[in-house]
Amino acid sequence: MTIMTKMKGAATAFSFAALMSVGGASLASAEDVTLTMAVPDWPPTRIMKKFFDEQYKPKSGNTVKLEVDFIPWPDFYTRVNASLTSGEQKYNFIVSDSQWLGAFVEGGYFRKINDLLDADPDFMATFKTIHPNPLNAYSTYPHKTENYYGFPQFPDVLVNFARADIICHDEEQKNFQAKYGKKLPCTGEELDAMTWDDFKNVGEFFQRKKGDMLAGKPAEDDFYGIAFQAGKGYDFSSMQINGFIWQMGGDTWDETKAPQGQAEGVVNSPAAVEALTKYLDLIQYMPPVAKTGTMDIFVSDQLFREGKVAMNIDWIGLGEASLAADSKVKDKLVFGQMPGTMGADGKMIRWSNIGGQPFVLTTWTTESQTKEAVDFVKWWLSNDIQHQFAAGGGQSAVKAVYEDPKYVTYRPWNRAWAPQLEWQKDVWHVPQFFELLTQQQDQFDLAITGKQDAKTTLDNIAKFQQDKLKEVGLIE
Amino acid sequence: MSTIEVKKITKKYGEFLAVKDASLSVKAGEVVCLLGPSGCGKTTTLRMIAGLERATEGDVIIAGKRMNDLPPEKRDIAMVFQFYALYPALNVGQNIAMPLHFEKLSKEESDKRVNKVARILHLTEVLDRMPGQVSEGEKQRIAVARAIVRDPNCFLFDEPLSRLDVELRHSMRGQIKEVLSNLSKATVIVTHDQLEALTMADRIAIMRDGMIEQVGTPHEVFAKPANVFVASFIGTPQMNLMEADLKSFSKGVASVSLAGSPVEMAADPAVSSLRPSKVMIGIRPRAFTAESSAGKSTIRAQAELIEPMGAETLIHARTKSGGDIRVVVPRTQRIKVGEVLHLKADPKQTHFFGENGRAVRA
Amino acid sequence: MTTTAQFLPAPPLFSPVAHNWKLAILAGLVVSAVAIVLFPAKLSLGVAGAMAALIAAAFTVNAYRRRYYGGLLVAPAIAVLFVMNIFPLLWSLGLSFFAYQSNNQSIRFVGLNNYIKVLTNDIAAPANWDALINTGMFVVFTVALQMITGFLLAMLFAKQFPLRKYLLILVLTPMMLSVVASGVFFSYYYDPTFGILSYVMGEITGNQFILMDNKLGAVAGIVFTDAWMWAPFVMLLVLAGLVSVPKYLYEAAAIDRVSKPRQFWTITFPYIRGLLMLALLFRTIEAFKLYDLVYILIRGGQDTKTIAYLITEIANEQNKTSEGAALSYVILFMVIVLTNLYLYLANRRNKGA
Amino acid sequence: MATLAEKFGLRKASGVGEAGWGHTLIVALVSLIYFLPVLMIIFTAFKPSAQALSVPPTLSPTSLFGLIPDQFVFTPTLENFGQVFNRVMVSGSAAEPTGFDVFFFNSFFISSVSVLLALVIGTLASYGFSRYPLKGNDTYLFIILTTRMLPAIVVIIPIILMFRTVGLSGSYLGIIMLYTAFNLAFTIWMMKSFFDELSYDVEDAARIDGSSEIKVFMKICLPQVVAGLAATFVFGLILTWNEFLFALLLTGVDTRTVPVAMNQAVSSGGRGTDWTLLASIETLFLIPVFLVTFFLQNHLLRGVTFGTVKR
Repeated sequence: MTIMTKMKGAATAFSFAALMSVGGASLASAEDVTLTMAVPDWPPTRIMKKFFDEQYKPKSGNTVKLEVDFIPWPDFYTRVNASLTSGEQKYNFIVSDSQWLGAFVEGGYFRKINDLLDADPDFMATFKTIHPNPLNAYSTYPHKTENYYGFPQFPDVLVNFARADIICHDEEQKNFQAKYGKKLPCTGEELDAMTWDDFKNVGEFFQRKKGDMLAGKPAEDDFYGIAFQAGKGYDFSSMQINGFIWQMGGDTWDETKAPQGQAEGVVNSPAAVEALTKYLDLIQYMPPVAKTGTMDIFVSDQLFREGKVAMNIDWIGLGEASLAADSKVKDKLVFGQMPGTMGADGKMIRWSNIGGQPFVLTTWTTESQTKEAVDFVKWWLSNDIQHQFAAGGGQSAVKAVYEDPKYVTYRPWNRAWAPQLEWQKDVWHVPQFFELLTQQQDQFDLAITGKQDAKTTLDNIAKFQQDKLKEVGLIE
Repeated sequence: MSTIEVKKITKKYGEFLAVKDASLSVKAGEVVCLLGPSGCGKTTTLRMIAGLERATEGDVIIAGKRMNDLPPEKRDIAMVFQFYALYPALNVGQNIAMPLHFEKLSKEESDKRVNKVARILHLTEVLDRMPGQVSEGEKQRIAVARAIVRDPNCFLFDEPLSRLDVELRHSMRGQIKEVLSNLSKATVIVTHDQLEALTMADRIAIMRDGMIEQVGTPHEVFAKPANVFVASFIGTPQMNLMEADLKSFSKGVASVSLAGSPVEMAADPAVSSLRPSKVMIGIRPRAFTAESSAGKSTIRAQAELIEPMGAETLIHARTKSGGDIRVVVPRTQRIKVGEVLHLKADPKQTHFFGENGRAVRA
Repeated sequence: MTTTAQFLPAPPLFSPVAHNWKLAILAGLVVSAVAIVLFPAKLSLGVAGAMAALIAAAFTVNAYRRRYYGGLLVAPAIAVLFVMNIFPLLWSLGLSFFAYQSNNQSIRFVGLNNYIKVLTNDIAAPANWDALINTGMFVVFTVALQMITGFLLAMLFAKQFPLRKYLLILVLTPMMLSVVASGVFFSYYYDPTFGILSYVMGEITGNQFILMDNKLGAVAGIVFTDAWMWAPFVMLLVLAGLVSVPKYLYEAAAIDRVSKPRQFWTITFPYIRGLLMLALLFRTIEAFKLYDLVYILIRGGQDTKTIAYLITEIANEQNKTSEGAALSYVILFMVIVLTNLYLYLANRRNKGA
Repeated sequence: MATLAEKFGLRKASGVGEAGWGHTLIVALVSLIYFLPVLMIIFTAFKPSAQALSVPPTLSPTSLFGLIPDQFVFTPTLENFGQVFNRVMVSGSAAEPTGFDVFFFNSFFISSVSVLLALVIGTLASYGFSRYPLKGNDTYLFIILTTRMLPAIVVIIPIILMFRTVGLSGSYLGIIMLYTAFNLAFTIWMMKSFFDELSYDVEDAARIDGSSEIKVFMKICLPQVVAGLAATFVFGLILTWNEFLFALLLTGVDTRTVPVAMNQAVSSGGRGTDWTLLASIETLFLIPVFLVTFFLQNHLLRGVTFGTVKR
């Protein structure tokens, strides 16, 4: 019975290996350092890898290899989460969503970098050139404390993608003026000046059936004025709704005020209810797929690229696709900031939820790996590389880079970047992030698909957050 | 009237000719056996009568009606299959009652009929069992019971006894014959076992390579085989068929050169039409008598192998020309291996076949 | 059944001879269990591995000494299954009695608390019960639709006809697709703006058609896709049953003038009953695990979350490992009850026949 | 009278259980409708990406001599298949290899080896279960079935941990062993029913003639279940071929399989679904398993028949 013998052998080897190998098989020599990195598979990470391979010269003189595991976006969290929590200890660097920080820092997987910053003034200086909003979102845990973890990989904000050929058409301009007594926004500056009410007007105005006149021609298909994320998946409505709530004077549960800050009374404050109502009111002007609760950032982007929508609020990260060869709108675009809310003082309030991802070091990264990693990060955040990154389609949160006049010339949406950075906020970096998010997304979905009103929705969310956070001691 | 008439039916599978121009008629109350070696087309013929196969050409007439285009269920026939085709999910009683559903009988009437045939075929005890739980013989009787439970135009049997052991076969032959004789229906039985055919049939149709070679009563096919094939197929031990040169024929006596010896033997007058030529002479092993000395009409042969068969003894002997000859003699006649025999054939049981293989008779 | 001579008698349970596999299993389980409770994960895994080796060795020695071919033949499979499936299952079963989050190293024994929590807690339980009802609904609808469709397709292919082989492979193809591809493409077919369904409906009604803006539509969309993919599996099994019916039974039935419906129930059905049961068994087990399509098509919206969906949310996204395990074992218990019921019914029928 | 059917060498329709071209026509219609969603995936693989989402949906690569209105016709291209293996990952750069050649090889290697391994181990085991029943045989069998009843996500953490401890993480051996176990339950249940169907008489006769147990198994039993082996192989292959979760979590960069890598096309290049890319990957990925099924189709039918009449 050869199979039996083999099994026996395997079993023996199994137990032997199990008893003998405790941890670190990955002892790297001083000359050869490999940094293993888990990243989502998309251009910003591909560029990073490309730059590294083509340009990176380690100062230490060691041979440094960056081994990048490109994981498809849809499964990125599942893969990373399983790898981290199972104790696989496979990756030295991980691209993480800002909100995952709490869960993985508390689990002991993400390495705090304060000691590295303190030990290296150069590194600290580089670090401090990052705009405080992204820095807080991507690097601090607990939020807005001086405990640092991550570096921006691809910072991101929401902007307004618009169809110049439609909104600048004379006929449409004339009719809009006649109907609303206001000019239909056409240039980037005019888009910047839009409020949500203007946005709603655009939505109402551009509701065209197949065959109706659209920009001087009969529409080939049903056409809609506006789109933004309103999907149940991941965070594809919270990220938009948070902006509405903050702009209109409401608030989400504020982790920086824990444990005194409450959820109940805050999350479902009248201002928040009003904001959500306003958000829900816009759904009716969006393409019909919104009614199924699957209008995520990719679906709205796809509708926009296929020429079904006049304006779409989406992440800059999806911008490249709208310029790609197969985009039906590639040569008809104008970009502006996401609409805001006019404050009582006549100044625009533009709060928005930050997007993008930091990358972090893991706790099992060895001394020599860490040294090389710091050098690598310093190189990555250097002005030159950040400029190249931006020129290749990335974004930079490094002040000197995005304030450079060249910056806005890299991509048409970059004009919205600097002003928007000032208005970025983030939610919940607490370990309970996923529980809070799932419940909130479920509730928002019920509202978006017309199953319940804004008040009930926020009441349910507030109650759940209050209970949950009380249970774990984040609310007293 | 319960009759079957088959007129020149032919069955082709693509290029392959399974049955060719077969004709047969079965009268009411008559049992006809289709007999032949495997692959001779007898089952195909039966299946064409049943409607399970469509005749490529020719007509099938049952009870005076042309039925070529009717499916089996419209032909009002009963059939017993080689593997019995008992419905495995039904018990014995339900199996037998199956054909009665069509007649929409009341439950009592149906039960009455089932019980009646069960009694006839000694199945009363096993009515509640499943087909998997009864013996081969019982299965066979169930299949018959299912056929006779109603009153069809005719009965068809496909190798009904082939799965039974010798003893059961013997008793079933009798039972089936008895049952059939009380029903007076046209019946066709397909078999490859000549004993079965000889005992059960009123007439036998012998088939080979898709053609019917001879139709006749058991006596006719045995005593007057129409050709070499029938002669060799019917009868055990097999008839001796020997090539011979017909020298001359006069006054009912033929002079032939047979197995290396010149022999004179009495022959049918029709043999005169043959001469002089090569012929085939057929003599059944039991038609020989061993004479004490050589004569004009004896064949010389040397005994090579002795097979005692009980009442008789079968002797394989070698002729002068090297041919093999089978002879059956009574037990009392002791013959030793190596002994020279002088065999004289009974002229009444000597068959002459022409070069075309057909029997030559007046 | 040929019995093989056994040269040695079976040892008593506690006799410490090398071929006493029962003792080895017992000792292995006890030691592993103790190790899992007492030691950290890595070490307990090592102990369990060693125990597995011990059991394997005992099995082999036992089989050789006593010419016990059954054990010898089964051992490799059992070993692989034990290491790769049963051991992890027992591990997660163990975890379901602890308070444990995979992203948090603390672990605490809580007995049945997780089970009580997932079934009665006022935050978690309503969602769980809701998902349980949804799962039941999907099991009934998808399995029923698969069985019916698969059955009808099989009836079509039961006969011999020209080109049968080529047409059959077309119908079998859906089950060869990856769930991701078919799910994503069905979301395209159902899409109100781009999809073919909406286009066809639009040509009739003049409006874009939104299939999944209500629960009925969402469920229909999911059930249709799942049934489309897996009806061929049922078809293949049923077809196998249909072609295995001896032809002479139908011939006998034709001659006995048995009506078509009666032919079906008395001849055909008994032959495909076992296969239908097998198809039902495997499809039911799979239907209880329905997750991918619910996620891809509607992200669990329109009240379509299933238990498998919740388990993924709880155990994967939220890392509440032990709660997820507890919920899984509730499901496992239900599946076991249901499949045993199937098998019991199947066996009873078979014995009756 | 040679009909068309006879010309094609097909048997003329007659009797029970056979049907003619009329039946073919009906079945062809049903089959094509059933196949349509697959066909549309395959067609999408041939569409230029700008036409992938056109409204109305394009349904045909040709207008069939003007039979199909132009709005439903797309311009077929083979470009997408090239994109599967080489494409531009970073805008402005040259096309680079995507690694799909490796992913295809991995899928092929891992699936076939693990299914074959499961077939060997499972066949031995099922023969044991069938011929030398253990005490509590049915219980063992049911426990084996139970391993298929839980969502995979539940057992994943212990498995990852175990793999890391023994260093199987990301290796071929690890995922192959796991898939072997994954296939065993089904293999054992299928193969046992095949062995149960065999008549014991022949085996006993062989034993009386002095054959060893190994010879009985190899020379008497195995040849009789060839069809069953083929059927089990095909079913196992279809299930393993498309397995996703274990592959996602337990394969590394070098051992990743196509179903995992396929999600590149669901969210790729900073956009949502790349329809033509996804369709081309799926189309290419379908071919091997389609061909295997097609060539083993007769076995599949016969095998299943033979094995499962009796449970």
